[in-house]
Amino acid sequence: MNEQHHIVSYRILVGIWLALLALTALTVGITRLELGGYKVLAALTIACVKAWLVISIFMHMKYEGRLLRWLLFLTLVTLAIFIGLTFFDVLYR
Amino acid sequence: MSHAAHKDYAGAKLGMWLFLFTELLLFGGLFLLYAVYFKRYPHEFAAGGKQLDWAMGTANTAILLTSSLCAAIAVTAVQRCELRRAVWLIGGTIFCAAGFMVIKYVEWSTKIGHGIYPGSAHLKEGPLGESIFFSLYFMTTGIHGLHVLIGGALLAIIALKVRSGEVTGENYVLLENGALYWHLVDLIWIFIFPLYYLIL
Amino acid sequence: MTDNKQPAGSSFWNDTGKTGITSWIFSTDHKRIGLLYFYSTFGFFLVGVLLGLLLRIELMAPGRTIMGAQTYNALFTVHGVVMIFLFIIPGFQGSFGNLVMPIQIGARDVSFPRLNLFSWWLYMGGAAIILTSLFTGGGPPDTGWTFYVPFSARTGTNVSLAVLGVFVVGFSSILTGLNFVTTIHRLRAEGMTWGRLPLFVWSLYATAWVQILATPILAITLVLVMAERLLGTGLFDPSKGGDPLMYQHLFWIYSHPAVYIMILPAMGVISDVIPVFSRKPIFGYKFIAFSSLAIAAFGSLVWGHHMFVSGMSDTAILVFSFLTFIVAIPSAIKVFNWVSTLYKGSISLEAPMLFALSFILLFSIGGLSGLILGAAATDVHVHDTHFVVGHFHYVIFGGSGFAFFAAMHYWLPKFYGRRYAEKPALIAWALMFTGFNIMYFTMQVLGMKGMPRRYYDYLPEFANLNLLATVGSWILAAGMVIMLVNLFRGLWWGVPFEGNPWGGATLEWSIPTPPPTENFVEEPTVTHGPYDFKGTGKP
Amino acid sequence: MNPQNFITTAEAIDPVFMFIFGACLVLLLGITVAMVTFVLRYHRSRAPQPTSQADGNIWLEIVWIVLPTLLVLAMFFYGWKGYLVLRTVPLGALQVTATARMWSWTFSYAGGRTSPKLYVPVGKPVRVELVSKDVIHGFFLPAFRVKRDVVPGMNNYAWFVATKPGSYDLFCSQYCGTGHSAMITTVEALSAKEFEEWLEHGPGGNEKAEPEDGRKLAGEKGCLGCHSLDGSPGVGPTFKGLMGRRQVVVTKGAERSITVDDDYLRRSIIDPQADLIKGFQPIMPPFADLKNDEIEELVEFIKTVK
Ligand code: HEA
Ligand code: HEA
Ligand code: HEC
Ligand code: CUA
Ligand SMILES: [Cu+2]
Repeated sequence: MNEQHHIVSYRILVGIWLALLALTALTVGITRLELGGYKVLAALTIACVKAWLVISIFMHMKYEGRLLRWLLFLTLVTLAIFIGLTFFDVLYR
Repeated sequence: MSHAAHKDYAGAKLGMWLFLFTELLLFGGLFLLYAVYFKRYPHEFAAGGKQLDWAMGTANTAILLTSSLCAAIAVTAVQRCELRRAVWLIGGTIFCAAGFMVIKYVEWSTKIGHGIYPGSAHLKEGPLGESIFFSLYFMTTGIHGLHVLIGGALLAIIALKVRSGEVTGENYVLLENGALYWHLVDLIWIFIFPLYYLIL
Repeated sequence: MTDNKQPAGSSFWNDTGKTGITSWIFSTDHKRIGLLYFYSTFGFFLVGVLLGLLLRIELMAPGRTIMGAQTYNALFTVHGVVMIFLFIIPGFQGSFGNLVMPIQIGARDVSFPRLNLFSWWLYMGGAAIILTSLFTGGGPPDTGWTFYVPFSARTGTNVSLAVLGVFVVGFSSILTGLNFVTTIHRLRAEGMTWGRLPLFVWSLYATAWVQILATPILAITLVLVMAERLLGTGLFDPSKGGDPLMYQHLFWIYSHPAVYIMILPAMGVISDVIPVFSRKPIFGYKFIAFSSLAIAAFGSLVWGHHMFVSGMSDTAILVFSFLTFIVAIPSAIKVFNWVSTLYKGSISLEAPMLFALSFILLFSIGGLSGLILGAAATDVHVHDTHFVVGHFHYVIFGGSGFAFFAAMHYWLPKFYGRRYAEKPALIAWALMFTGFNIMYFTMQVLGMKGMPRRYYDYLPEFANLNLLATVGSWILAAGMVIMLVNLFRGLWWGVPFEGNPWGGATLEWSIPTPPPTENFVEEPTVTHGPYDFKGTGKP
Repeated sequence: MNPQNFITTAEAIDPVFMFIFGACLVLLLGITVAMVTFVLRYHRSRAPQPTSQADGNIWLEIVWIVLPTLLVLAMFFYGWKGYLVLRTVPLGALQVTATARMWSWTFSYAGGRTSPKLYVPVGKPVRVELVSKDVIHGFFLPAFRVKRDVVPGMNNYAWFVATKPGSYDLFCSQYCGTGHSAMITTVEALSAKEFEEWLEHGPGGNEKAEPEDGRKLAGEKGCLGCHSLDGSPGVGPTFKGLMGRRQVVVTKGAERSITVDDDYLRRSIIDPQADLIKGFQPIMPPFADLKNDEIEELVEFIKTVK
């Protein structure tokens, strides 16, 4: 099929790495503060951003076709549904 | 559509991604349990999390991120036909993996030394939620650790193949898939780290 | 599997010059792997069926008939585990999926032939572990195929090993699934658009997605059960803060979608067989194809209907009951379209068609009884009774099982180049159909009257019906023995089967019988749909 | 039929059964008739060639998607409505606690009375709290269409009302091990007066078993499900002549020979996995929740079986 592969430059990779380290530091910092429940939210949001960076650049998802992106989306939706429907039990028991 | 199965580059990558999806769901089951029990025992989970060493956790996060970087650069290097550099970079990844496992080992053994392990007498006396927290912690990090070992072994094999010329600038899907697997291991840790070490 | 029994001429049986046993068990040819899967899964089917027969004999009369309580418990556990994990889940994908799917899409093989072989080995490894668990440690597991905690965490029988075996088999199922998805995406021949895929391929595609997305949850659940037993993690143990219902959630998150792993390929077979024997294009191709995907998707949302009386929250029961009814719709679409395909066709009642038509009836009975189970009020009464046992034998055995038999009569001659005799096949079918209904319909009545399942002994008031059900099982058994003897005698020594006797329009009928290793001499270009019978068929 | 101002569980559930069965029957008949007609009418002997090549009809598809959807939604709705009745206990219900263990039931009443059978007054709703001592059991009353799992660590309940005096089956519906099928007892519905009498001092077992009545205890706790008293083989070794017998047991994987004495009996009851009798499967559940005097009673009783 499409045989031209995108090559990600070293500069971008290192840049992403630095960003990931910075985000890690940020998570640690934020969770040292007393934020109560928001801490969970903040920590998970940052984790999602980090995950997104890894997937799109390190794992080249940004340069893949639509199919893979859709399938990844499908997987995540499936997992979310599994967790979500279980919570209909857990929350209302 | 290509008919030659062994040269189907996109097919090989699709297969790998599908496999990664199954891994995501495998850990998804553990995260599901985490969510449920966190909802039930928020305070015990917070107390449990405080007993984990966040400095070690942070160090391990940094190490894994670095290993991921090495793996990603190795792919670029191979694409640019810089094979020797790629081998070195994979070596770097494996080195980081070893570092990760050493820190993990230290963490686990101190915990076990303190009498904290699934089914231990110490946990039986404590609150229920704490025992659940640590059981989940050991199961999750244990299975994750297993993945680190498998990923490391996989990458070692691939490094040998790069050296022997089986993986080249034209035919590097093996390395790319190995790196994908490694990134997944990193990805899982990105969530394990805040959930177990940092939350509350 | 000796080649000299095959018709002269070269085919995948002999055209590579390799015919020894190692050329089979290390072969990466999808047809050989398919036959390996067929013989291994079908072998386990026979084991399971014998156990089922023993169960029925024990239930023939109240009290101890031929075995004690513990033996009975072990037997139905092993019966369930063997049937579900070693026969019906790997069976369709592994045997007929492997045999015909690559040919139907015009491919030389699957995307990852070596992985395919590895899946079979994993399957055999898992099966070996499960078999080992029967004879070592504390003896065969006695938990039921559902392995519910806390019982499975405390029983002294060899649950850990059995669970490990199921884990390995599950891994094999995942690999098959991802192999098939990749194959169907990547290896379709020129002109084989999504709209021209045979419906069997569509159903395999949907099934493969269920395997990929649901099986990992089973894997982690089984690991946790092992940890519970070996390490005392207590994640499902209330005395350690765990929640036994979470086990049930995780188990059914996999195991409900798994029932669609069992039925979807069966529906695919039916969708392929019915048009061929009616000589008429399938009615509502798009709707049938789409409903396979819909079943796979909605089927992942309804697992809670196995837990209506467990103490799950009422809100969850509301949601799961609702979703359960939604998932019945795509099945209804399929049934209506199949029946409409018959209208104004030219129907020939050969063995594959008879099995396919009886599939529709038996699956409808089973599926409609599923509606009783899906409604919260009625499920409470019949949950964990023989009504449920009747329900799932109707859908699994009457559905998937009969479709498996249809596939055996339809496709195996293609791969052997010889065929069975028609008349004994019809007699066998009639006996099986009769015995089947006598046995399982009676079991549903028993359930309505309140006889709980997994009971080795029962009150005298259930005695007559149980005896009737047991007699039904013998009629079924008689039919099955005739069917198997006739089929396999035919495959090895029967009259030659060449060309396209059924008049199928899918690609597997366009290549020599039995197919050569390479499948296609040159890469095919597909110009018409899978049910376009014009220009094909018998004179 | 029922004078009270609530509907009974059976009255709530049965119409749902009728409705769904009825609808299913119609559908099944329709499909069968259509299939058989088509097969006969268009059999190749009568229709050598297909007379149509139709491959779909969007209107038909819409009809048979929409109509079944409406139908199943109705089923869902009735099913849910009926289920709500099972969950709403009428006011003034009698409280009983059902304790399930492998493999017996014990019912305890507010006054402290316990019984292996569930005695209830006719016409009065009964709310049963479900408590499990070990694994998951199921509380199943087919006559009242009531079922609820008995899950350790969870507070499940069920309610029902007996409208006629009589004896009704009570099953354990959730698989719980060897004695699962023996874990059955009955609901005894008595008239209000008889019930009061029974609650005070009627037949049918009393809370504090008579000291020498270890046999009854052995029955209640389910021992006799596995151990016979007359030497006949069972799931576990017979109690007959057990005391003083020389026995080969497996302790932590090593075989050794012991003589059965009081201590050994006690240990065997509390922690049966500690010494396993050769030739038997390690399936006896630990009875660690027995009270001390109950254990003594059982031991005394086993000694008397000669
Ligand atoms: C091949 C396997 C298979 C299939 C296909 C199904 C299909 C369905 N099943 Fe079944 N089920 C099992 C295998 C299967 N099941 C097993 C193994 C168990 C027991 C597990 C255990 O506990 O051991 C079980 C248990 C089970 C339960 C739990 C019972 C209990 O324990 O209390 C429920 C409850 O909702 C249920 C519902 C359904 C429904 C609604 C469908 C639907 O998908 C059915 C859809 C089909 C139809 C509806 C019929 C065809 C359509 C028509 C004839 C047209 C007209 C229809 C309408 C107008 C709707 N099943
Ligand atoms: C694919 C799935 C499948 C199939 C095909 C069957 C087939 C049969 N099952 Fe199945 N059964 C299950 C899956 C299946 N079962 C599952 C999942 C359970 C739940 C287990 C649990 O509770 O955990 C169960 C439980 C179950 C029970 C309930 C046990 C209980 O709750 O107490 C009973 C009881 O009657 C039973 C009976 C039978 C019988 C008589 C057959 C028969 O169909 C058998 C009839 C056929 C024959 C008898 C054929 C004889 C032919 C031969 C022997 C061939 C030999 C000849 C040659 C080699 C040439 N099964
Ligand atoms: C599952 C059925 C089962 C039940 C119920 C059961 N047991 Fe047992 N019992 C066994 C088995 C099997 C053995 C032998 C293996 C072992 O020691 O665990 C055994 C062993 C024993 C022994 C040792 C016997 C010997 O030969 O040395 C004693 C004493 C005993 N049980 C007492 C009891 C008492 C008292 C109860 C009821 C409170 C009871 N059992 C309930 C199955 C059961
Ligand atoms: Cu208690 Cu089944
Ligand atoms: Cu289900």
